[in-house]
Amino acid sequence: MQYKSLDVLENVMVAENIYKLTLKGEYEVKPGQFFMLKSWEDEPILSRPFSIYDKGEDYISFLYEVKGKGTEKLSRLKKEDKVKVLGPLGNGMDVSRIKGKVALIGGGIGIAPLAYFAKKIEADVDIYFGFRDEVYGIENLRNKELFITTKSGRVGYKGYVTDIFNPFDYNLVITCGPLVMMNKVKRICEKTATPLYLLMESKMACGIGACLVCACKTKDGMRRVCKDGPIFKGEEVVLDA
Amino acid sequence: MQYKSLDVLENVMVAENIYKLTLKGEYEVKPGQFFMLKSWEDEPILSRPFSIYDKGEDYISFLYEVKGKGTEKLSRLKKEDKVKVLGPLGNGMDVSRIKGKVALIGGGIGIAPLAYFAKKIEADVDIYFGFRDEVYGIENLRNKELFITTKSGRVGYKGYVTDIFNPFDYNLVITCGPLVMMNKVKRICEKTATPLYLLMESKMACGIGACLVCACKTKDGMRRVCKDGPIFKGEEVVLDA
Amino acid sequence: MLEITLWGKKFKNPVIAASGTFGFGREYNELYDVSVLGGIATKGLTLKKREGNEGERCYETAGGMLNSVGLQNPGIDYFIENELTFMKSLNTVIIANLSGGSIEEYVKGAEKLDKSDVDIIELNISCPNVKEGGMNFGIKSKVAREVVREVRKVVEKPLVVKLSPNAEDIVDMAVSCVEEGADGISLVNTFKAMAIDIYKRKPVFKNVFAGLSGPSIKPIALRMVYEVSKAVDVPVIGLGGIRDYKDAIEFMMAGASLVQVGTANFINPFACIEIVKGMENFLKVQGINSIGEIIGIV
Amino acid sequence: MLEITLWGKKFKNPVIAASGTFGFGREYNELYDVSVLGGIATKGLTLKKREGNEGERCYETAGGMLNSVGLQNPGIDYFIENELTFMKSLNTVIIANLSGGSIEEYVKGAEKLDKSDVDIIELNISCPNVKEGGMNFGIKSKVAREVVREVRKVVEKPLVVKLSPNAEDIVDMAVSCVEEGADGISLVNTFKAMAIDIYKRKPVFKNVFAGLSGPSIKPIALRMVYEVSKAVDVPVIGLGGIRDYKDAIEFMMAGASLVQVGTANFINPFACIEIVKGMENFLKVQGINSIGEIIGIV
Ligand SMILES: Cc1cc2nc3c(=O)[nH]c(=O)nc-3n(C[C@H](O)[C@H](O)[C@H](O)COP(=O)(O)OP(=O)(O)OC[C@H]3O[C@@H](n4cnc5c(N)ncnc54)[C@H](O)[C@@H]3O)c2cc1C
Ligand SMILES: Cc1cc2nc3c(=O)[nH]c(=O)nc-3n(C[C@H](O)[C@H](O)[C@H](O)COP(=O)(O)OP(=O)(O)OC[C@H]3O[C@@H](n4cnc5c(N)ncnc54)[C@H](O)[C@@H]3O)c2cc1C
Ligand SMILES: Cc1cc2nc3c(=O)[nH]c(=O)nc-3n(C[C@H](O)[C@H](O)[C@H](O)COP(=O)(O)O)c2cc1C
Ligand SMILES: Cc1cc2nc3c(=O)[nH]c(=O)nc-3n(C[C@H](O)[C@H](O)[C@H](O)COP(=O)(O)O)c2cc1C
Ligand code: FES
Ligand code: FES
Repeated sequence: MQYKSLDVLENVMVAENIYKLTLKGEYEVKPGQFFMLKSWEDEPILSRPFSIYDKGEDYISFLYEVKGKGTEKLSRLKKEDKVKVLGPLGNGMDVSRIKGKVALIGGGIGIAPLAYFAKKIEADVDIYFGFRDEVYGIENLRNKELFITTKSGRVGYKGYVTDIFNPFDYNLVITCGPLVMMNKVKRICEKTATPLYLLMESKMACGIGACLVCACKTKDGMRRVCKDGPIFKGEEVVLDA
Repeated sequence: MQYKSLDVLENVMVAENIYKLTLKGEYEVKPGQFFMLKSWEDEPILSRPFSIYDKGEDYISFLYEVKGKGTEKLSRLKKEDKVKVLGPLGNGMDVSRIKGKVALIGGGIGIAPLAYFAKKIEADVDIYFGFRDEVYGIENLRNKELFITTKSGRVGYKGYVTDIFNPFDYNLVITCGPLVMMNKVKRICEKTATPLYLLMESKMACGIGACLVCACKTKDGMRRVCKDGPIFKGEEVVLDA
Repeated sequence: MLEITLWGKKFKNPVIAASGTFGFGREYNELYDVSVLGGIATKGLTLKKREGNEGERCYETAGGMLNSVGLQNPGIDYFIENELTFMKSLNTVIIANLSGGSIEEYVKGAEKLDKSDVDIIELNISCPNVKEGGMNFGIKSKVAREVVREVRKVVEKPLVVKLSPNAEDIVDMAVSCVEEGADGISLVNTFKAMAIDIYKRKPVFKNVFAGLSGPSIKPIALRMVYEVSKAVDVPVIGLGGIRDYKDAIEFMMAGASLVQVGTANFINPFACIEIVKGMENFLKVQGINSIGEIIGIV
Repeated sequence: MLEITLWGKKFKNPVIAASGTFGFGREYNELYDVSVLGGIATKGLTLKKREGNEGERCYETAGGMLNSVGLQNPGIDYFIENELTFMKSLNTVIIANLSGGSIEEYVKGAEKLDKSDVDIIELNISCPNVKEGGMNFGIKSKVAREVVREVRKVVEKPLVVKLSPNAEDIVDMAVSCVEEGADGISLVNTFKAMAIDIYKRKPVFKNVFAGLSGPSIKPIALRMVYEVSKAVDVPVIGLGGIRDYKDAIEFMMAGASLVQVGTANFINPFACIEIVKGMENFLKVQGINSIGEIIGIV
């Protein structure tokens, strides 16, 4: 974990409200890990967490959706601007150990971390990405089994990823997206006792495990998304949604 | 008085820590008037007052010194950035009525408004500008009687403007600069009863006369620098310095 | 849609310019037509003219500002003779903010204002009690009670008491004022605060303390408005750090029937009208027919 | 230059990480060597393990943040067995922040901590009194007195009482705590505040209220530290919104012998060490030989 000021190499809009930010820096990162980013001075006072989306020898990149003040400010970044970066953070997953067939199930911007899982997992991977309308974040997934759903029907299957996903086929499922979607995936996997990992989200303050602001309710009590997570086992997490 | 968002045409450093900012906009402005500028979002929460330094048909310009957070942020402005501008504000002076010989006495960044006085006054003008070391803000004064002093002796007379200025020669004196300087000028002018105007400074909140934050102590009680000033008669003002 | 009638006065909308930040309306009226506002609260008025404080009067802090204007104002007689006619011509509700340094001063001022054309009197009890060692009238409920009781005796117009957030117990304070006859409660005034010039090794302000206002105080002000609204059955005017329509809606949902906007006028000179427009839009988008529906909904 | 000895404990410098923002030091120690700090205050510890609050725990405001963590902590026994040895190895002053829901809970917790290796006990009285309707122990001096008195009986270590800024009278509160035996006073904890989700028409937090911290509260916190420092003759630890060395110097000039840094750790993870370096530089540039010279200079 380091705290550094990195140069922006690129910040491009890849779909409506969706941007890809590439920063110059060398890191060792596991899929599912994230960084706290800040490209502004005063407000908002806190940094914002973003999952590793892609990485090269001397860069890291993020795929983000503009939601509020912080991401709006990120979206204005230009080449050579600076970003304060804390990370890598969170448990992440040692994907080299994965055996058997894996399903990655993402919804909306939740696909961002899964794209990096797809890139790093050497085992057999099927990818299920669900979007509202426009599709993004799949440029690194050309040689993979990719099932796209859109709510509007614009691309792929018209409907939700949970409509087409069958847990029988998989030894491991990893999911990230809206709570409702993850909840459905969880229930589907429970039926077949398919091992499941969830990537949880939560508002964060410190990002490193010190403040207990990013609580996730689990069977063992409250745990920290930023330090004990963001990856939690399906059976651990208590989803309120 | 208007409140508008203007385009930056130019923002250049003209001396160490001194910048000239030119904004696209058409205004009628009297010498001594000022604008409240803000080129940032959250902090500092207040706009900053700057005197009109120069003006053309479709632009206004300011000469400013970087002092704190606000001016530091102004200094980062680039062409096509936006600035929120409230003004013109303050009494200003109807210089067409001036008769006889005028002395403009400025110190440091206090020369900024005086440069515009020099440009607009049709009567006979002598200019006394004092600097610490580097000279700036004189590009529009080529055909005028200009006496420069520097504390370091780098340019012109080594010393202070008040060393070389003789009130006997003038029917009117206008001064702007550090309080100590203005105080000296005031005492000099009092000896010869030479009419004097001071351009006062004060921290401002509203800039338009509503909040009473920018008080200037005068013989008639507290007056508002932003509305009753910034130009005050020498005999009115009670200087604490 | 935004209209609301309280104390028999019709407010075009719930947005009022807060005392001390809007003068007597003249200056902002040069910038936009201030008659679109729900109301205007005057600069704090005292019986006699006051010059206010010397030294620094303003200092910025994170998300806020400290002020130490010190009740500079031309006095109530001057106000009635020279400012009120203009204000009344603005065609919006005029609230006279009454300040004072002793109970007698408050009462005499109240008598004059009550006979004048102002619509509402807002009793500002965040003033130092000159006779009692300078402690603010707004700290102890017992002291505030006395002022409100005496002023109430001479005031027939609607009487709103403006509370200090420095009150020992804000809910008890509000209840006490209502018991003494307040027709409404407005809160909050500025927080007692300070700043130090570390180079001069001195307080920034001559009076050491100054009043904190602006967005930074909003979460505390909102909490107080919520607590007070639940405890009293007179209308509450909420303020403290409101800078956009969302803040204003929060205060109304917390229980305020009207809101005031102070420091935000300095942050953005169009703040008040933008808030009015923003609230209107919010109601439309949310399918709310009248602002009354959301008052105290939380 | 920055060294200071209080209660027989040597602080390398006056900068302490504030309770609840620095865990037990482990996490920030992965980022930088936290032994350079003057001290670390632990997360608020209670007799039994606590899960803390459900729902939102954090919400940003202008220049600050609201938190509703709700004293999540592993309990004092766990702390002593599993965290304290590590903390002591950090070679800095360890302050155990003691929280509780009843006087008995406080006292039992204090007994355990007093027998442990912690250097100082910081009694956090900004806790809801579960037995008495949930009102905070830190509001009324009378209630606070009782807690301090009982805890003092069982504590031999230096006992610092951490005040709530929501106290009815902060000076009276501090004086009362000192009269009951507090060796020092730290202030301020978070301000009672709230936020509303205007789309859901509900408070953001399940508990409605949450605690405001960060730069936005600094001017009020500084005022309270100034007032309290003048009123008590024990050392004062100042905190509330400190984000850079200038803020820290302001608190010390106002009378604080030590400062704590909380929310600023989130704004800038290096905040604490940058403040230490900044203070050192300030003293050098200003020709001050020892930090002691400026404590309470204003
Ligand atoms: C471990 C982790 C990894 C993440 N990775 C990515 C990513 O790769 N790409 C991406 O676009 N986003 C990601 N997010 C979410 C991202 O952090 C939030 O969208 C961002 O913080 C919003 O900031 P803002 O200032 O724009 O919005 P705000 O103004 O803070 O909020 C706008 C809206 O978003 C909600 N929101 C704010 N923060 C969060 C949060 N942390 N989780 C859920 N909802 C939130 C708010 O409640 C509000 O409704 C991740 C979050 C976590 C915790
Ligand atoms: C009517 C008027 C016209 C002005 N015209 C010009 C101009 O043409 N060019 C120019 O460079 N400056 C001008 N100033 C001064 C300018 O407004 C301040 O330098 C500026 O506000 C500083 O902002 P800051 O955020 O950079 O500094 P801050 O961080 O606010 O303060 C830095 C330092 O400057 C002092 N300071 C801040 N504001 C003022 C102020 N209004 N007056 C005096 N000292 C202040 C502070 O006390 C502090 O010591 C004018 C001021 C007034 C009132
Ligand atoms: C410069 C200034 C002057 C003020 N003068 C008065 C006053 O005369 N009487 C009064 O009741 N409140 C006065 N206030 C307080 C405001 O009316 C308001 O209660 C406070 O600023 C909080 O609201 P805000 O955060 O929207 O500014 C003043 C505030 C400021 C900033
Ligand atoms: C997330 C968070 C958790 C906190 N937990 C505690 C706590 O357990 N005990 C305590 O005494 N104070 C706690 N505090 C209060 C801080 O220690 C500090 O008093 C307050 O935040 C003001 O300082 P700051 O503005 O520097 O953060 C907490 C503050 C935050 C932001
Ligand atoms: S964000 Fe602080 S513990 Fe997770
Ligand atoms: S700045 Fe408000 S009256 Fe001058």
